[in-house]
Amino acid sequence: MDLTFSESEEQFRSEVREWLTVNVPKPALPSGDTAPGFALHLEWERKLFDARYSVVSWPSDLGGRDATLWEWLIFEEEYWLANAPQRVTQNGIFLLAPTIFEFGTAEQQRRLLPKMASGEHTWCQGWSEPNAGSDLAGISSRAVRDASAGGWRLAGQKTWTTRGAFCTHLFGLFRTEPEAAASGSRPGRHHSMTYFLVELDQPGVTVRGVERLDGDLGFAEVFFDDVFVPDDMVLGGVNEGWSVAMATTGSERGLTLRSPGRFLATAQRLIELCKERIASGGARDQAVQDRIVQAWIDAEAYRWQTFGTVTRLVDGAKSGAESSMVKLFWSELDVRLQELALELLGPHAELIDGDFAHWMKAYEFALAGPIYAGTNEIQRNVVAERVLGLPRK
Amino acid sequence: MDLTFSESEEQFRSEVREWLTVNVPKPALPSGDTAPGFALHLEWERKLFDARYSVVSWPSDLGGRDATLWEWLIFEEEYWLANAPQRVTQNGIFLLAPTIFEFGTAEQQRRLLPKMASGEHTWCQGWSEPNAGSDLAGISSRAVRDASAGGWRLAGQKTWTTRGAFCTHLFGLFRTEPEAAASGSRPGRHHSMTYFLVELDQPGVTVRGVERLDGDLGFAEVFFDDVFVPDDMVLGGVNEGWSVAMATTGSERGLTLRSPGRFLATAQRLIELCKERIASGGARDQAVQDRIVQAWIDAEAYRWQTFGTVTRLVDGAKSGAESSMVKLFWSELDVRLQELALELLGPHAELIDGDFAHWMKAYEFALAGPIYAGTNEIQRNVVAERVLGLPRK
Amino acid sequence: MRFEFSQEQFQFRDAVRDVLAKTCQPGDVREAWNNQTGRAPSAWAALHDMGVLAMLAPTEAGGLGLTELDIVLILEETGRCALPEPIVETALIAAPEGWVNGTDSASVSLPESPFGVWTDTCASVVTLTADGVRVAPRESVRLTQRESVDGARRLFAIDMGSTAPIAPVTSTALAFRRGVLGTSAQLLGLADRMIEMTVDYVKEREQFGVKIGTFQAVKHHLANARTKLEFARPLTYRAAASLASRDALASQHVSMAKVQSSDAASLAARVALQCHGAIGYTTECDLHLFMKRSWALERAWGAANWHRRMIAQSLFERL
Amino acid sequence: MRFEFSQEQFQFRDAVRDVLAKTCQPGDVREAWNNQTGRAPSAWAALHDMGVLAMLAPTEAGGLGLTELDIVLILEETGRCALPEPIVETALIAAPEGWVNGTDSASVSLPESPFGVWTDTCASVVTLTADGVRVAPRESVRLTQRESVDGARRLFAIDMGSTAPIAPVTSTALAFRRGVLGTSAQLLGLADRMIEMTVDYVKEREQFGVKIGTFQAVKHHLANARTKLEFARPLTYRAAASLASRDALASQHVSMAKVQSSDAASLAARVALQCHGAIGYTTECDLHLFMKRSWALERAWGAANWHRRMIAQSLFERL
Repeated sequence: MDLTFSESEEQFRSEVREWLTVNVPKPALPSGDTAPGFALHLEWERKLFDARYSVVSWPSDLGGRDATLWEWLIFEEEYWLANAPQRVTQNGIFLLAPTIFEFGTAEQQRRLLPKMASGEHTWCQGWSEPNAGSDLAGISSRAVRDASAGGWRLAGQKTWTTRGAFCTHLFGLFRTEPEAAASGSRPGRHHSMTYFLVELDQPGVTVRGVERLDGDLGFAEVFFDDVFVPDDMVLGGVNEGWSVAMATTGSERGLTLRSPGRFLATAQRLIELCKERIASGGARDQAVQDRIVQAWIDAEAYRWQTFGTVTRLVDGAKSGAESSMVKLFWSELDVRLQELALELLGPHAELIDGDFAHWMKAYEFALAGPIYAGTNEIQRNVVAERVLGLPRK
Repeated sequence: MDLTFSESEEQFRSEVREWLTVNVPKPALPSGDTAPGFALHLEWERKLFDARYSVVSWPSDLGGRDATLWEWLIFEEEYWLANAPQRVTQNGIFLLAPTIFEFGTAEQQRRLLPKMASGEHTWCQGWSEPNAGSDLAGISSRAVRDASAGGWRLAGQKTWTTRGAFCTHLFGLFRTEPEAAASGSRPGRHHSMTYFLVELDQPGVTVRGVERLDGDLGFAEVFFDDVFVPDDMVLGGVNEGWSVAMATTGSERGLTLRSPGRFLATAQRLIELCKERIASGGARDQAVQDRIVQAWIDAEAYRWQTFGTVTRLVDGAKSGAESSMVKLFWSELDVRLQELALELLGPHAELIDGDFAHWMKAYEFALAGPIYAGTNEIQRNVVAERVLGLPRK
Repeated sequence: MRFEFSQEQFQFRDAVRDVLAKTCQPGDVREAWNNQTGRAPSAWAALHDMGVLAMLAPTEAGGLGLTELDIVLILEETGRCALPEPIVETALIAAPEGWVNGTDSASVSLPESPFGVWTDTCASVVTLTADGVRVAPRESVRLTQRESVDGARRLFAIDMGSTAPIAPVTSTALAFRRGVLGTSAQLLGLADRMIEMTVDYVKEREQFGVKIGTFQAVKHHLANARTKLEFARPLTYRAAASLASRDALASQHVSMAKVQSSDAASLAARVALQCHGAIGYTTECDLHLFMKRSWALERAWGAANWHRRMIAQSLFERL
Repeated sequence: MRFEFSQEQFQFRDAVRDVLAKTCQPGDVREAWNNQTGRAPSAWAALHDMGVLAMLAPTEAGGLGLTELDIVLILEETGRCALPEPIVETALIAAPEGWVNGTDSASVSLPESPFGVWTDTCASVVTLTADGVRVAPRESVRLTQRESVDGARRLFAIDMGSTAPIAPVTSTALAFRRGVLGTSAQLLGLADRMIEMTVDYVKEREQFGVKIGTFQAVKHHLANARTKLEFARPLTYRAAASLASRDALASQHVSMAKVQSSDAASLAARVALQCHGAIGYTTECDLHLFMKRSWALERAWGAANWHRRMIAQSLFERL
């Protein structure tokens, strides 16, 4: 066991910190889930890319720095501590990219990844449908082979597509053998889908923004009416979409989506908020302080649990169903952190203007955590069945 | 709405309080779940009976005072505030007696109830079996008709029988049409049982005490080997045991088993414990104080929720599935109350000798609350299905 | 002892519920998010016509001379429909004291709830401070608008200028208790509505080939929320009775009511959102109208923590 | 950065686990409830033979000269089997300082943990106080027995008489941190064992015609307990490393470890009992041996609340 970072890692941390200190926009950018905010965030993404900070862990020829997992964690810690902008590119770089690295051809990687790194292509996720949320295998959007054109024709509807109203591309699952699903047999449901990469700016695609809880158009419904996708935009094999997608949902729950740095930074800010409230005449509240301490301990626990996971990944282990525990933990921690801030703010918590407005917005954002990427109820089933070995039925 | 007690009710409260002040044993009796303790508790029960306080709500010709439900609640509040002994007769007077009042013949009432009131007969409950706990309909102990002897012959085993090692009688369910159950059909499972009242001191009955969590022989396994029960000890109709028993489990969860007075008194004592700890040099802990306040509010909430229920019962309403919410609430409140005491005691919490020993014992006792009388998981199902109307399957 | 409302009280409650079901539908609340006032004028007019606004005003002033106990169920109904109107401030606080009458409305602010709501369209502005109650016509007061997460709640910081107190500290105390009571009652209605909406939803929504209401996890979430509400209601009703009878412990009783109803609404909102899933996370779903009102009211007039601390003072500090 | 134990550390842990699986079975713990010492002598002898007791003692004193990081997994194992022996006090506190050696054992008391355990059969008695460490042979000390809910924990109030401190306050601090660390590690083992026992049970127990482990409520209880444990372990291992490297923040790190492992064991115990139902509520079921040890250790060496308050002081009080 060695709990120190190497000299080069510390060097990397210093460089990142210095760059962020100079470059992080002040005041903070407006929400990236509005059209003008999204545009400002893309400028920021371009700036990150130009400094080779947009995808540090990728190979340098694809826009990254070949950073190790440790360096990636360090980058994330510094990024969130610096209060840098949310990543509007995150569904591409954190969810799709690992899948392309695993299942994409070399040609696809060269064609798609650099533009993702630079923000020229922005990717949204096309998983859920109106009748297939937690039950992802219940999707009915379909793709029909068009051999003469060398591709597929998509039809159907995706929903709750994060930033779908602003992104250039969508990745998602479509049924390629509808009759297998109609038969209702479980294997049929899972083995008749294909993973497609779809350009959104083309005939047949209709995108309708949907207001999220916080009033931003953070969601979209995406309708497909005879939309063409060429063969080279199929990721993994035809009819193998389910296993390809499962690799992505693994990332979503696991390491990449919500790194510990995010919660460590929030816990820090919560401690500062508490001190400020006291300094400006508020009563010291031992009970709230104790709960803030607990949230801070939990953020530290998440950090060290991740360090253990990364050590094992570096040793060559695969991540498994444990990632469901990680998702349960950070999503509930996030809600607790934001709730504590609202508690400190008392009657000022409801304000969405002024100095404290970001806390309510962050609370609304945090409330999505226990729902998306597989509800926490589903995650608990996974932990019980796959980590503890309890019987399914 | 009228939130005052009448003059005669206040008069009753004063009389009860006065009598308890003079008569409650000091120091407190030892646990009633040991043989010598049980004997001392029976003396106390006799004293209550002689003063006509053992079953205040019963008709006076059966040993009671014809007390109203309001007077009964007042009695309970005073009883627990006075720190009077646990009622070792409770399973008889609170669980069986309401069933006898509802389903028993006039002859059975006259024959059985006065001896229950005086403590001459003490009753334990024979519901659970090794393979039928939460799933009460899964019992397999059986009764076979012996027409020539004018009764039934019992065989099988009951378990987790509270105070079974000390009681004179058992009430319980036995299968009277075993083939209906074996067929496995759900109606069959529920409609082939009969409710029997069994004298334990007779050939064929074997009682084995089982240590509870706190080390007392509070449970028993009761084995029946060709045990005779005469016809006049069948309660309700033959094969109608399930609906008769459901009336009893209703009482168990509802009004009678755990009256609010018990938790109000515990909350009071918790506040006093907290003050004592501070007075004897302990630090004031706002966080723990807040949680004690919450527990006290919850006890008050239970009191007023009960007042509402009693008002409606007096108006002629029947108690329904709401009783499952009551059981959920008091059983979890009880655990919280005792946990808070242990938290105040810190490293002294583990002691089972000395001044604080009763708190650990009470904690162990409270831990049974979410398990018995239908686990809280089952109660939540009941609330969801019968109060909220969610679908069973 | 009789802890239940009278038939008349229930009947009036039902009549108000019927009227609000027509005049304050979710569409009307959405309308309040977008119109210039944040309010629902036809609901307000209907409440006035039914005499609700004047229920607590003395009969000599043309009121009905009724008590907190008579109005508490009505206020619960205004929570159930997320009524975007200053009903608590008007019917429970200002009208009984004669600070407003007719269809006029009042806005109230105080240290624990520093922003007035709908102040710009109220006739009277009331502030509760440690040295007494100040009342002023809206025109004489300087308002600074603030924005609430609940788009129907038009918030204003209030500058009363040099207005002197018109009522003593005892009036501050009574007004405060009434405000806490009314807010508690609204939170009960909100909690009940969110549970009801969610029950309806999980009975219809299917995933994995079954209604999601058949999953034990969903059942248990909702059972917990319903149980919490079951043990919040009685303390609010009891607090209403204590205020009506000017019970010496009324202050403690309203604090208990606010603690319990805030926590019940908070849990109901969490459970409702979680059981609705992503659908509840959009503003197209009505849930958010009720959830955001809850978030605001849980913390208005003293959050649960604040009231627990008040009770702790009486239970612990005076050793 | 490498946050994982070495192969050697895992192998030694496995070897100790195997030995304890033979010498400290539930039957041995039950035996300790009933024998005259509360202890499990063959397990103790085995641990001595394996060198565990001397792991942290300096090599010049015949020890192995290892660190807290080398022993923390071993201590977790002693929790897993509810070992009724003063292993934390002996191997982690007294042996490294030379206050005991060989198979001799030590008993330790301090303000946050005022009773010694198994003191009457220990060679040395240690007290940690604000002015330093006192050490005395058992014979010179007056003991008053107290009774613990955990029948294997023979508790004693200790009167050291006029013994003077033999080691300075810095030693008190180190001994305290080691005691907290060791107790945290034992709590992890206890939590793990209770979850494991319960998983085994719910896979076998049938009600309503199915294994109760198929019920979502049971699954979710156990998933919550397992998740809590997952995020307790790393903080204990990190605290061990901090002690081993004499990190300046080691005190905070051991406090974090104790908070998290106490809460994890507390939840595991509640969940285990609830999922066992009435069967777990009898002393015939082994669960109670582990549950009662947890109840004691959660509050020994500073309960979670106490340690949270310590951390709060460093995070908040120094504004």
